[in-house]
Amino acid sequence: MIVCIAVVGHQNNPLYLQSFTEADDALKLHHIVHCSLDVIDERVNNPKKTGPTLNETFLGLLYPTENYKVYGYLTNTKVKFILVTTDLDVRDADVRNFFRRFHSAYVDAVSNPFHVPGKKITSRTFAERVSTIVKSFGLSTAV
Amino acid sequence: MAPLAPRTGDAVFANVERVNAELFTLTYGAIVRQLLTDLEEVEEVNKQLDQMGYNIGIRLIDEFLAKSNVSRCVDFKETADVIAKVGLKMFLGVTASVTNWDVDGTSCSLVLEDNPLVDFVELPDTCQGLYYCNILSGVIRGALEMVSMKTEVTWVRDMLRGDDAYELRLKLLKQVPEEYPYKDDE
Amino acid sequence: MQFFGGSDISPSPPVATGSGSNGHMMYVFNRNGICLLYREWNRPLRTLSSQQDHKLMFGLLFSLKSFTAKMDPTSVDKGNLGVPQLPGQGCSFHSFRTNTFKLSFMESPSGIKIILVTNPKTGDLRESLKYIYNLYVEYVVKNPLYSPGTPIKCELFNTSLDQYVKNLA
Amino acid sequence: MVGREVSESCVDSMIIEMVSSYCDRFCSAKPELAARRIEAIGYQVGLQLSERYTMERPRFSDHLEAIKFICKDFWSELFKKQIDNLKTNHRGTFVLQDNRFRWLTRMSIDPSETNANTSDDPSVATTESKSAQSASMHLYFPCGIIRGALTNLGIPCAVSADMSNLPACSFVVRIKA
Repeated sequence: MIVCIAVVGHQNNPLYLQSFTEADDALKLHHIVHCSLDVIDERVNNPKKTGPTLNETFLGLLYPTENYKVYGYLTNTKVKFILVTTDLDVRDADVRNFFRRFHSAYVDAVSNPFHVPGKKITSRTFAERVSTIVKSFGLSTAV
Repeated sequence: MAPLAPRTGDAVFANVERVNAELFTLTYGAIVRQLLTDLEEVEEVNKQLDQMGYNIGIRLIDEFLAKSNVSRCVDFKETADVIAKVGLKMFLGVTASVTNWDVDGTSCSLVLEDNPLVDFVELPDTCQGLYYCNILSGVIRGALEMVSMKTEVTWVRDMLRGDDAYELRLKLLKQVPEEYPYKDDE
Repeated sequence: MQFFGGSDISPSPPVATGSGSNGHMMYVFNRNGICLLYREWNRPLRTLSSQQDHKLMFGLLFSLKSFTAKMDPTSVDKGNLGVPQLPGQGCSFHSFRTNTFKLSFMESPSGIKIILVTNPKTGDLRESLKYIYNLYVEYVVKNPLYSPGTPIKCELFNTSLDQYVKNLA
Repeated sequence: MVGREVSESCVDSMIIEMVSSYCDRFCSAKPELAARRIEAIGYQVGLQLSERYTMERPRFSDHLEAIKFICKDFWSELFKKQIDNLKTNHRGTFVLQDNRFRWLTRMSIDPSETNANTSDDPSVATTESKSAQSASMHLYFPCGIIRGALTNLGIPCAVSADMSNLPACSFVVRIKA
């Protein structure tokens, strides 16, 4: 299950953060997201020279904690997406598929003429789309 | 030589040069946002969008006539149909349905379910008075004026404001025949 | 027939087999009677000022349209002579010929009038006038520097028009 | 929504009207202000388009790669052709030349003014003709698009344009250090 999803701007400014748990662990999730930013910077600035993955937007598993797995994605426009899940047995393809759909929802949200670049995304349509994508996570790799 | 029959909307749209709608949609959005910043008052933005549409309409009418082979615009009912099925299709790639005629046949509604101007758009709470698509009503008004029909075009329903469709009300005010423009003083 | 299908403007104009110099002059008027363009290729005799010339031409067409509609034996409803008509209303004339020249005329429902004066032996020019109307749309109306209703000063239009008229049969 | 199209005239006439509204109505007395507003509209469009057109593509590793993207994929999406020639001084200035810039293909300058300019009168020759001036107003929008796109790709820059030979046009990108 996805417990948290975050969008962070190129100056590490939060653009969107949504948790999907009932539990009161918002603080903990924020902390995880925050820590993952450093991991992303680290990855991007010191890329492993391993052929095809160089400069790929999908950054893969950033780090595992006891209870969570954290995945990252960095767009060409230097915006970071962070996914926190409690599933410990996650297929890479599912995560990639998730980010692809999430990216497309994000791009439509910032195409709204009233969205101010660098400001938080407040769109209801975006929130609904994200919730749909989150719910269908891992259910099918199609689409 | 018989005059050529008017073309269908699909045929004309297939023959005109087309571009990716994203550029159109985003450019219009950026114009609306800039106008809101520069003009401050939402009412004034509505007015200017309508004016811009009018100016566009008086340009587009000749391209429409040249490419659609429409040779007469005498009957208002026929004209409304042509706008809905050929005009909108040729430029925006969408069609409208014509409904709600009044008894005199001088006013009707154009109902659009879809419209490329509004892709991605969500109105913020501060812009509730904005008629986002007001440029479109201006275009129709301008184009009709060039074919001698003075009209009033207003928005009745707007999906950006929570309605279930986009509905434009067209009202024919008068048909203005062409007058001899010179004074007979020579 | 299709005009301007591709990205480059390379239409196939209707019948252009002549060997040149058939065209005498051309006028374009808008719905307000403003002469947007007067172009002359071959007109040795000029007796009027251009302003008078344009006004007479416009007046001639206006009256002729009115007369032809009034005379129309096939139509029941006709207004009084001189009563203005709506675009597309009544019958419409498209050319007349004298022993020395032929005048061809088209009017769009938006009131754009194109008048081409040619050699009297010239054939039917209705398609050619439509083609010129398309040139007007492409090079005048779509020229970002042109304001509707003002005199046409577009090099691209003049060049393509001259080229086309030169080859009219 | 994928693949939706509109007629090219929709875009063209909207841009023409936007430029003339700002030049002749909203900022008629202040051409510099009109230019800034038109550029700002282009900037927002460029920002959003770069977001859309870089989806599903690896990140660019340097400035040159991003500029090449503008010249090829980005330009093709907008104008169905690529930039014809890219030059650089290797010190942060790039010149993108389009030999037939789509938004200028139907633009024609008043021939009588052109004649006046080639006359012997030196006072005429030095001042730009009026139509050349209003023609240049139409370039702030594409300049804004390029600047918006590059800025969003992490390359802050200034963009200017030159169109001395219609319908060719050169865009000069100066990257800010």
